[in-house]
Amino acid sequence: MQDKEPITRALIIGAGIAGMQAALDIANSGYEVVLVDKLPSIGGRMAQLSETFPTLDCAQCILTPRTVEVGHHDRIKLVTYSEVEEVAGQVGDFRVRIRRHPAYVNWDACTGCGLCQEKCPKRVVSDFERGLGRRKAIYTLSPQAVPNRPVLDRESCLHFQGDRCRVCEKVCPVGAIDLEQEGNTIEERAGCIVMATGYDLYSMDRLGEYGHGDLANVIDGLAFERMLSASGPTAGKILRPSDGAEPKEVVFVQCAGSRDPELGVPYCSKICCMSTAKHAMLYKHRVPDGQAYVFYIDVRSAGKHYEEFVVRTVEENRTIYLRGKVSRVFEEGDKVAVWGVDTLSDRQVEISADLVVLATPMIPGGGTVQLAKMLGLHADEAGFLSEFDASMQPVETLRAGVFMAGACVGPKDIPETVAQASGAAAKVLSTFARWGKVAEGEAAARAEDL
Amino acid sequence: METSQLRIPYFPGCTLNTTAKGFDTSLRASAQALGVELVELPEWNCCGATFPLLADNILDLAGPASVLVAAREMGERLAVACTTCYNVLRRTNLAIQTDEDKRQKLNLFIEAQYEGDLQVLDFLQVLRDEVGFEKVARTVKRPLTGLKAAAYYGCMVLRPASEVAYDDPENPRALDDLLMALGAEPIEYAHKGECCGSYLAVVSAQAAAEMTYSILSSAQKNGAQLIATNCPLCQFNLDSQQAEIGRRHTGYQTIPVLYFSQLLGIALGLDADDFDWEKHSVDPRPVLELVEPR
Amino acid sequence: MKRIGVFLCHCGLNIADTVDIERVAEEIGQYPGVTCAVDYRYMCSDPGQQIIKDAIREHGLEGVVVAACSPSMHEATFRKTAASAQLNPYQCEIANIREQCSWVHQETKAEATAKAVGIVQTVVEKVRHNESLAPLALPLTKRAMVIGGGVAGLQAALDIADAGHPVILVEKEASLGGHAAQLSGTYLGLDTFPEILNSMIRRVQEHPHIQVQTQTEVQHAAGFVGNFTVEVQQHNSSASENCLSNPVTYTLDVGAIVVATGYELYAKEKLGEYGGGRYPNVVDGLQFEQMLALTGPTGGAVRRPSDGSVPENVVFVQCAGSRDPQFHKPYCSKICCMYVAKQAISYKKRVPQGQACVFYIDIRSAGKNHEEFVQRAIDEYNVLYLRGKVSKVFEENGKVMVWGVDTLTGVTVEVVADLVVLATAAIPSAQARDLAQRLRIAVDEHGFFTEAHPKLRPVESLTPGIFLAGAGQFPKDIPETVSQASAAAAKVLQLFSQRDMIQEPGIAWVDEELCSGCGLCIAACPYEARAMHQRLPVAVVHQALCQGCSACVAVCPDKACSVHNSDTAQMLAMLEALL
Amino acid sequence: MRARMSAETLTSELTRRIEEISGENLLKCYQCGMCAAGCPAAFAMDMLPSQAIRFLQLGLVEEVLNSDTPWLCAACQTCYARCPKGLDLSRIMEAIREIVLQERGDYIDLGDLSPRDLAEIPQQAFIACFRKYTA
Repeated sequence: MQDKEPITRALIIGAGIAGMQAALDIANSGYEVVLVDKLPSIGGRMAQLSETFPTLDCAQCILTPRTVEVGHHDRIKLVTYSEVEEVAGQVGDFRVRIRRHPAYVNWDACTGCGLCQEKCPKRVVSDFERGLGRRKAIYTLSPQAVPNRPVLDRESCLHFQGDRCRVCEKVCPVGAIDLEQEGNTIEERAGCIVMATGYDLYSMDRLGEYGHGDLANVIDGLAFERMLSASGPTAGKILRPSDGAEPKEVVFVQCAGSRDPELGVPYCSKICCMSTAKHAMLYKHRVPDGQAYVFYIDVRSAGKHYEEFVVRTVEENRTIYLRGKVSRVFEEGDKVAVWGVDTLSDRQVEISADLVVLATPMIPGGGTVQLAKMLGLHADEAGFLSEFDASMQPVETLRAGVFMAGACVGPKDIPETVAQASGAAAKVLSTFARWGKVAEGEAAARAEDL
Repeated sequence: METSQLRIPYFPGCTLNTTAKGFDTSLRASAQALGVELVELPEWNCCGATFPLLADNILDLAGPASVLVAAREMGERLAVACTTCYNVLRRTNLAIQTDEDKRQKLNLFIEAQYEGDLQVLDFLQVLRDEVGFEKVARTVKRPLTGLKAAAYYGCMVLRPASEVAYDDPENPRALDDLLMALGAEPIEYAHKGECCGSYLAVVSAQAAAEMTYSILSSAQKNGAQLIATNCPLCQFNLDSQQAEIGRRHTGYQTIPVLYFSQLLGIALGLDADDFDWEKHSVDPRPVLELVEPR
Repeated sequence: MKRIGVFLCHCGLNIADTVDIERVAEEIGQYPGVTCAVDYRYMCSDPGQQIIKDAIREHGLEGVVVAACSPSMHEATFRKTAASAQLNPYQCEIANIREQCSWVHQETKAEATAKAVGIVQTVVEKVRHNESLAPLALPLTKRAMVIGGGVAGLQAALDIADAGHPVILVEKEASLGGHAAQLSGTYLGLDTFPEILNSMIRRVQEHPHIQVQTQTEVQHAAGFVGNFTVEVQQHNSSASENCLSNPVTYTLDVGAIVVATGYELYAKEKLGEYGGGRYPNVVDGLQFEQMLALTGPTGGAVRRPSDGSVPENVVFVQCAGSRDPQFHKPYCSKICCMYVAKQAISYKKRVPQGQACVFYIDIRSAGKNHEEFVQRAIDEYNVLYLRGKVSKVFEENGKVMVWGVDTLTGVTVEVVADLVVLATAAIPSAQARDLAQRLRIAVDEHGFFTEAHPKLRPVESLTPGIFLAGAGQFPKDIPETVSQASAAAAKVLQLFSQRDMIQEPGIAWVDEELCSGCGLCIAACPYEARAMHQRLPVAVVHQALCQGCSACVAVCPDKACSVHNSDTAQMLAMLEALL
Repeated sequence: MRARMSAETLTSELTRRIEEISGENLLKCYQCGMCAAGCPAAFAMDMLPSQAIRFLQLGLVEEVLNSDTPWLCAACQTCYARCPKGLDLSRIMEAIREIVLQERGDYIDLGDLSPRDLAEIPQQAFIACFRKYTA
């Protein structure tokens, strides 16, 4: 090891549930953590979810305590709206250059009162709402955002597009709007790094047989989550994007890209079977006279209480599961025609649907591959990070001091992600402990917090 | 002859009264020899031959319910020889016990106050649990030594297990154990509980022939010289389909199919002349002659 | 009068959809002592908490009631909020108007609103009587016990020990490795696994911080997080190899426990339609695994148990007892799809001319590289997958007959096999239920350990200081088990990072003036937290053990027992507010 | 021809009635096929028992009403004895027969039987046929 004392401080890339869990486990053990996320606020994909299988706990309700705890933690430094640009050094002393995107808001001055968002005249389609809702040009991802600080989207802002506006600047009671702000680069030092960059969904554009993502009433699973969410764009109501009507026939298409080597996605995305079952169940809760269909190849409900959950979706909510892949989805009048098959009855099936939900594949979160390159990590063809040993060292990378957790390693559900994140934290903790820095003093200080 | 120790009401059913007389006579004679007095219900009607499966079909329970009511008047137990009757009566009884709606409607319909507090027993069950196979073995006068017999149970005493089974439904033993008690050698084969086709024989001879063939040939492959059964319909199917099987499968060798009670009677040294041997398509007597004479 | 602020949370629509929050705010604002009553959409959010902090300062609040979700969710959050505004955190209480009101009265909104008012009033009364408390600092034993020496236990022990804390690893068998030691390999590392496992076992055995106790079982556990006393029994210790010595019983003090007792296979004897254990050539997954293992009795050669011949036709029957709510286990055993695929490939490698058939309902190859692995079994090794459940297995003429179906062609299938492998359900290990009782942790209806939260607290039991790892919680594969074991270790490390054990102060105390020393409380206490004073004829409370359950309060004939911030006068005031 | 599926076709009066009189939730079946695998009469059927359930699940009732499968079910209950979901197929088959008998009249004419059959076949088989195959 180097001649200097190694640094007992961890840097975590990605502040979804994996990154947050790892951060909390490390910070609660007395060490400092830098938590980086490219979005303005933490919470990751889980913040977009409505309710979670198999208990139907509201995602927001169980997530908020975590985001709040992370946001308030004395030993966690949040660096959001930022991306890792360069990593130098090695285990014990990584030097990480992080680029902070300009928010055009002085976050130290801002109180999060929300007035700028309220008054901003420019509405744009929201990525967070998966295109189903709108946000302002200056925005937070959600009312519960941590940190509760807005960012201004330069591409949409009237001021930056040459118009006169500056409404935000005028209404801000504390003068926190800084339209001259520039991004900056900071350097953080850390002894260990945890990769927790999560997942994205495969783009519907590449699914020609399902309409290239051009059909208004064909949406992906995360969009349906937003629709189901009480804090989503429809306040939890199920409405067709095209005309706002309540859909009575909804078709869920599983493996919409997954298990398809021809598309470059030979793997199973693991969570879709359960999230689709949940979608069908929640749809029936919201639209009791509606009919849900699920096309599938194999139902993969292998977790604790998962099989039982799918059974409920079928038996109680009378969702029709059709074993077969959908061949084609196209518009027909104001309906969406779905051509599939049921390989159990050997029948071609045609459904005239009001809404189609595609369970598109999970792919590694944006930036995972570049970060892997930067850190010298291995990734598989799909871009998921490779384990030191797939069986026995699932959170260790090939590089000393760099650990990983969650969906950037491969598709996984929340409990698995949380366990893996704590697992990665354990590796960080024992690494730090080996360096002989028992952070007892700091831990004692924490005891006095309460 | 032993004095009667066990007196039990008895329901023979239609088939034992007609085409399966040999079952009835051999069973009554054997029972008597074992000290069991079977008291036939003074008046009885048909059990209905099938247990009605539809939720709204209460009417068809009236027949078996009347039998149960008549039996209850004679005591707390009823021995049944025909396994179909056993199945129907036992399930009807259970339905009356557990389904209050059915109980009320039926009682109204047949003008009774019956609560289902009767034990419906298959005669083989009485032999096993009340008489005991050990006693049977002790009473045997002409052991069936050397006889390789395949026990065949059919469906009616095995399924649905939660309602009718008094044995392991996937690996029943009672009949095998009885055969052993009689000195015969019960052979193992996997099809002792497979369906023989039941009443399909009437509507689809082909189906019934193939179904019986798979049972018979499996027993034969495992060395059986005869089949012993406790069900009159199975006996008929297994026995009478063999002509058709012979036509469909060249080289097929026939095998006699007997009621277990016929073997029991012989082993107990009873006069088997009125066991109705003429009814059998495949005459069992040549095989029975292999048994050492008395 | 104490100045109390009430903060009402909408919880999005969770509460506000059913309870008329504004109405509650209005009514509660009139209640004696309530200085302010404010509502907000998400009180737990940053701006929500800011509202509370601001109000504490602005109104000089001496007590805070947050009407929101269950206290198990956010009590800690809001107490911290109060503390950050210099209010004693124990002056902050939660009124649960979600789980106990809005969620259960969705159909009757007016009544729900009235009930919410009642609940909040009650808690206002509680806060009015609350004392300011400080958390207790108790000793902390920085030594962990890991129960179970399989992969999960080994990994957890290593992670804790690597961080410098002593670990006692308790295993009931004579050797370490658990079921993993029976495996020929894993699907992700076909043949390398046994060596990796062996080196892991060696590391554990040689680790300076790990004390391995084999042939040892937990008898009893007392105490609480940070301070457990565990009684263990060791059979036939190695010191007395040749004579059957009496088991030795002794106690160990540990601060945390990791339960890693693993799984077993459902007995094939219970599957009558598959022969119920009567046929030698019908084996279960672990028996076949032993056959494939180079270290197994056949040295890795696949042989029929009946006659030692090489089976040319092997049929694997999946869901043998799983996904069967009618007769066996309703759940999916999760690991079978993959180990069957692995066994089929391993079989084909050893017997290239042989045919392997797999009967399945759904192929569940959802983990990383799993789908690809199964496809390889099909494409490269010509394993025949038939979608259907086998109805009957029996032996005839020295063959094993398998009656199945392929639901995709609609054809019933009879396979004349030499060997049948039943992928029987995975169930918790036999001692799990007993152990759970001894440790006072919960199990579900199948005997799997219950985690504190199925999503976010997957490795914690509901009992503080006791953590879960591996298949005892639910069937899981090795990578998941290893992750979970490390996660359990992280929780232990987190606990041990403290100098002292911080205990909530809401515990019992004894008024020595009133106590007659009758000892009823000692018998009533479920946590063994009561004892007689060494000299005086009065009862005392072990602070570390007391959970504030109030059992002692209920039995005390002298009214000498009380629980801090939950005393009798307080309860009466709360009841009065409600009536 | 593609089977057009909609909420309407899935909840036909016939499927509802089959579920009601059989007392079985058709959607409980997850199509493992164990019933078909063990059915002793399956070889003679034009549609496996599991497929019959599948058609009913999908509202394709006519397929089943025109099939000989329900008529070849002897209610031996081998399927029910092993069905992991506890579905009693013999009840469903009986419900189908009941509907067909009501719509189309008797399935067999017992009068067609030969005197030899009448003399030999056990009573119980006649009665059973009368119950199962006539309206």
